[in-house]
Amino acid sequence: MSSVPASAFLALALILFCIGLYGALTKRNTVIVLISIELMLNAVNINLVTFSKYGMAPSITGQVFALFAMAVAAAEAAVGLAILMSLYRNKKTVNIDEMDQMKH
Amino acid sequence: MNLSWVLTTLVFSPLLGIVVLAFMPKTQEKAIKFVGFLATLPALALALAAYAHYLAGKKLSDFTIGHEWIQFRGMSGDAPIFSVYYELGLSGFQLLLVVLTAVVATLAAIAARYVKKEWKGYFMLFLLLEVGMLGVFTAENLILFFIFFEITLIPTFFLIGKWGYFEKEKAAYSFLIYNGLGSAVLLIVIMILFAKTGTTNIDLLTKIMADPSAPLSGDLKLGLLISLLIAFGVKLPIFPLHSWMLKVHVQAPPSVVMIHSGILLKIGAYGLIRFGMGIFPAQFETLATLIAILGVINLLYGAFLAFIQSDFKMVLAYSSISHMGIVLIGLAAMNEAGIQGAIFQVVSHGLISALLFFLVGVLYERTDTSLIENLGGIAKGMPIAAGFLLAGAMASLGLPGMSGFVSEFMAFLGLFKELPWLAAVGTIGIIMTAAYLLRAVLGMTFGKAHREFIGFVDLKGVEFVPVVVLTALIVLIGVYPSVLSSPLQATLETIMLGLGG
Amino acid sequence: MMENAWLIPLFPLLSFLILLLIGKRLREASAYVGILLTLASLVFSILVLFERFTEPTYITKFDWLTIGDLHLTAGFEVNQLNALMLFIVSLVSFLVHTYSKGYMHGDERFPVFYAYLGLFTFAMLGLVISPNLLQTYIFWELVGVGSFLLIGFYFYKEEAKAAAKKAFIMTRIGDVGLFIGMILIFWQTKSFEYSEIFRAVEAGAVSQTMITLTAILIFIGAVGKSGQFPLHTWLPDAMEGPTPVSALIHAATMVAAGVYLVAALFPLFQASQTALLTVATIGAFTAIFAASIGLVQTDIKRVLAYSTVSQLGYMMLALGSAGYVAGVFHLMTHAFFKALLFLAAGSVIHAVHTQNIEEMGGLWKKLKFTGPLFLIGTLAISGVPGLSGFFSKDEILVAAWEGGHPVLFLLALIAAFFTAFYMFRLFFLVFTGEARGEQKHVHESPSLMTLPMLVLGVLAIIGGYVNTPWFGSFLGDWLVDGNEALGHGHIEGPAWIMIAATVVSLLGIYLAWLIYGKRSVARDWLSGAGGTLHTILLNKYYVDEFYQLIVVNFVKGFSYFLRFIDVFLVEGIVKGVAGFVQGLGITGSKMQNGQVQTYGAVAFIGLAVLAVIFALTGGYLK
Amino acid sequence: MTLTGEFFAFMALALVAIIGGVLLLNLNKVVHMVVALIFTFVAIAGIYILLNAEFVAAVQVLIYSGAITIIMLFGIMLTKPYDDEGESASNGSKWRRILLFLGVVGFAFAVYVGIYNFPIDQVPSNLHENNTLEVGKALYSKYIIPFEFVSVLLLASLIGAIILAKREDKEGDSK
Repeated sequence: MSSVPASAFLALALILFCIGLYGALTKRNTVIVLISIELMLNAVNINLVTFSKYGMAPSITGQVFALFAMAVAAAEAAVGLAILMSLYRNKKTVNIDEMDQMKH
Repeated sequence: MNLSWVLTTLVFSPLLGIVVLAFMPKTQEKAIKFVGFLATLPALALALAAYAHYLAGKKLSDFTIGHEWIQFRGMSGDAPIFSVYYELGLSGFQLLLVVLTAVVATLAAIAARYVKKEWKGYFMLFLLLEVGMLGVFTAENLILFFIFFEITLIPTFFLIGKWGYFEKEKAAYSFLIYNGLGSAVLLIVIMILFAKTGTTNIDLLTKIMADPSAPLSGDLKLGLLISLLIAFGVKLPIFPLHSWMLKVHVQAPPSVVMIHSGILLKIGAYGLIRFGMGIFPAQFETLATLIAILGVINLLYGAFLAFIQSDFKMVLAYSSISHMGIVLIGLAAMNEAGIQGAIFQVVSHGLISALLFFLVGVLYERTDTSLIENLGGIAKGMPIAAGFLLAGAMASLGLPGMSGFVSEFMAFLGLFKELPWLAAVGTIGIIMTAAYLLRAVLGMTFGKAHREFIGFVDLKGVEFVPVVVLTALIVLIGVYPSVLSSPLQATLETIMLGLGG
Repeated sequence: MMENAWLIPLFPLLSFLILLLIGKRLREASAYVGILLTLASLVFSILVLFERFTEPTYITKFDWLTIGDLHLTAGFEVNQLNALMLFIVSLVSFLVHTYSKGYMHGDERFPVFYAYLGLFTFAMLGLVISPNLLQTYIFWELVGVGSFLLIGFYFYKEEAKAAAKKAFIMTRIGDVGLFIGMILIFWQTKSFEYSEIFRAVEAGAVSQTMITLTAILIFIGAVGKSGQFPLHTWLPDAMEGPTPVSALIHAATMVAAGVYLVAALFPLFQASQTALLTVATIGAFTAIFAASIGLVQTDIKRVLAYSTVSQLGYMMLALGSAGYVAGVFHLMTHAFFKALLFLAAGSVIHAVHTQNIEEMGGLWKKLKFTGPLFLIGTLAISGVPGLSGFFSKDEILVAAWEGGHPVLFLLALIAAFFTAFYMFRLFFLVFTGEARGEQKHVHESPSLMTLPMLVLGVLAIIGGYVNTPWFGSFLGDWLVDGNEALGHGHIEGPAWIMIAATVVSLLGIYLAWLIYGKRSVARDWLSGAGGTLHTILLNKYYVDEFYQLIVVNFVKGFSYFLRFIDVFLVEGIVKGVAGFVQGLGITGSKMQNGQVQTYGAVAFIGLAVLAVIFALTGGYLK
Repeated sequence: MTLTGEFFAFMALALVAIIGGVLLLNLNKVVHMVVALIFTFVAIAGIYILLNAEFVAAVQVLIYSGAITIIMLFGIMLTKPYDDEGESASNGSKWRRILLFLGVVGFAFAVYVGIYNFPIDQVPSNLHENNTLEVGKALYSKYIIPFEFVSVLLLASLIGAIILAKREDKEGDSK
């Protein structure tokens, strides 16, 4: 039994998620945006792990899913950065404001 | 004899004309115009035959037709949950409007001789419009009514937008937006009724609503009635919702305005009487004073504004607003005299405005203007046209012996019984009507001619047909109003029964 | 015969329709259509009148319009008043039809003129045989239209156009009064029938206030039609119409319709002292008001027009003083001599081609026929003993005195003095002295024009003898026969009234002779003495200007105010809504800028708003 | 809630994680931001340990604090970003920020209400016993197929990243 309630972990995850969200939607540097997204994923992982311990039926599944999420996040970071690289090579900028080629 | 085929044929007969037109070459102007005119005749003949049927003392319910049409079945698959029937029928009131529609449509087809381009498209849309109008007045259930109602919108939009005058597109869009919103509100009302009661048959709805155990609360009914008032108020139009109508009257081609002012506006009145008063009589009573006030506002507002217009079409447009005020006044009276007056006004204004707008078309055709100032003294060059114009104005301002008087008289007779003070205020409208119409008509026909009108040809040939027919009908109703009032008695009794009076 | 009285109005209607359809081809021969058909009316009217002397009132009706359980009827009624009016109207109409053949000779729209005359005559005859208020109102309006068309006959003249418009609108204002009164009385008595209304009033089924209100409203209708103050201004302007029209409509028939209406509804008016007093006061005031304006006018027709207004005021005064017989009697004699005067004036105008009396003069010798006839009319209207006007005017004065209105009596007496003065001023200026304007080719009118005048001249002399204090009051007894509500056939009054009336009118004539005949008194003696007054009179008390200033400008101003509302408020709201929607669209399309962050932000904010709403409402939207 | 060591550990770790996040938003230089984030990641690893997930914590340290952070730093260094965040922000983006901030706060509030009202019972669990073993068992038995898919995914992203980041311009080579 833990003396820290589940809601405390959930609240922490919420705060981190919100920080990540805000960063992802306001930062102009694409790298930072990517990092913010990682932060959001982390917040989600916290939730997964929290619910693997708390709740009516604790089970290892939550942790396993957190691992899967990490793997996917790693892949995402790699591909994201690769795209960033190739964009940077073409546009000489990592400013997200100028990345609107898909508009036209 | 089974007569149930009559109404379907009547409503859809103009389609035949569309089919024929579709196979005609674009360039044969005369032939197209002739076919367009011919295509309106079957409906006219059938409408008159129906009237003769009534005069012969037979029942109008002979014409009623009902067929299964659209059905939504539940999962169980036995009895349909919601079913919409194809139902057409005639009552005295509907009969009058159908005859009016057929007459005005035929005459407007004659007036369409002034159309300058793309006759083929014009007449195809025109005939489609006629289908819509006839359908609106014969539909016996709300969904069918709504479909026909929408059918009238689209052709009108194109007719205005393509064949109108300088600001035609603007007028057409403002027509479409206002009326589209109006019909959206109407659709909501219809759907609520459908969902709550499971039927859209008008008679059935009337019965259900009269039943105190109806599945609708009083507040909901009041809300629905107000929505109906808005939906049809756009069409009529009622005071703050009128500005689209001015543009349409000024910009649309004459034959479309004849239809529009003569019939399309009347759909609003028809809807208010048939649905507003028919389905929600008790709620209508609560709103009666409000409607009377709106009516008086319409009457005076239109009259005062018509007094300072410089374009005769604008004068007529505002005069339509003013005259629709009389319809509202009559309805708000909630007694036989008032309602009969309102219905009379519907028919009478249909004829009068068709006449006046046809004459405007004639004048515009010859002089390229409808400004009062530019037309001054035209009686010198075109005495017959000027004479008919004066006659039309006299009918419009309620001269006894013409249809305008009978309706105005009855509407006021009704309202004076219920709300004498409001009616007294409304009578200012009678004076103002005389003032603005005389100002405009005398400004155009009398006085010193501003320019030589010698070269202009007076009314001639086929142009006499609409003018004489309309004038004759106007005088007939004015002198012998029973032609209208006797078919109406049954309708009135039904309404009064609903009102509990 | 009386059961066929409905044919009488139909003859002129037939004339109207025939001339409308084929008048163009008939040209001046269309006059014969009109003359013959009105002659038929006249013959029928005379037959009906004589039959009515012996037979009781005839009335018939049929359903015209059904409103639920209410059955509105139409029909016709021949009572004493109606029979008399039928005779007067068809007589004057026939004479005017004949006269116009000469007067309108050569006019381009000759057939149209006769068609209009036919329409008017139809309406007027229809009016006087109506058995109910609704039908009266219908013909009442039609009469107005006939008058309107005829005033505007010279449609290319701006003055005629303005006058026609004014006549129509001014009378319409009155008509609305009648309209309201009619409807109010209908809901009180459930009927438009005169007999029903009188029965209900007598039975006390209608409250006193309601009687007074409806009577006054109906009287407003009469005020409009009969040119009583304050709705009198259209009548002098109506002189823009052809002169025979002035004789027919604006002297003998239509303007008398107001008097007829009050007379026909007399039992209703009698039920309310207030209403009667109103009628009398308005009548007396109009009598002196119009007479004073008539003193200074220079247009021959306008003088006669103001004289008409004044005489109509007399009739109203009579009716208002409960002198039913006096009013109707004066209506009849006035129809004779005023029609005569107008036709004679038309003859003068026909001869000299001007209407300005300052440009006439010395016509007595040149117009051997018209001059004496004009003099007969002038003597009759001035109330010189022995002629018709004397008797009827005397009756009115007696009625006013006996009715207990000494002030109104005095006003009427002064008006009588004015009448005598301005009529003889007119006579002296036109017929005596030297010719002042250019007068070439002055010639007497053709016999077609003088014969009708002759007939009227004879009637203007002898017409009064049907009802005199000396030879018995045949007319009065007949009029009130079988209907006590109308009062006595003859009101006895002190003898000094008759003497006073005679003296007053002779004084007026003498003064006119001094100034304009003998010229022993300078012409500007009066106008010089009361310069301001003269100007005021010349400008007709500025009533027209007042209306222009107050009413017309108010209506215009109000209209512009409404247009302001229409353009800015109503349209503004519409534009506002449209602008709002458009703005929303523009903002929305700005969001579509291709930047993922913006999309994300929008989507997220939307989500957040929903989430907050759900959090606050607990998950349910209520 | 009692004042236990666990509680203090949680508070400290949470504080570090949040401070790291806030610094991420507020620091000026991009490199500093990334470094600030390392604190967060490590703190989160600590949180995992508190939650009896030692293996996940280890992986967190390896992958996030290690691999991803390093990649990001490389990314930054390879791209030459400008550091002046937000100074050239236009009026519109300022408004957007304010709106977004309100949105985020609102969202947080709404979710917090949800968390607060959501009763989570606690049942004794044995996750802390042989945690890595248990994870391994689960992965290689029950979740074997997703596990293999993840490996495919990683391979695909590896190849994809290489192709994307590779210089494809031949002119560049010749220079």
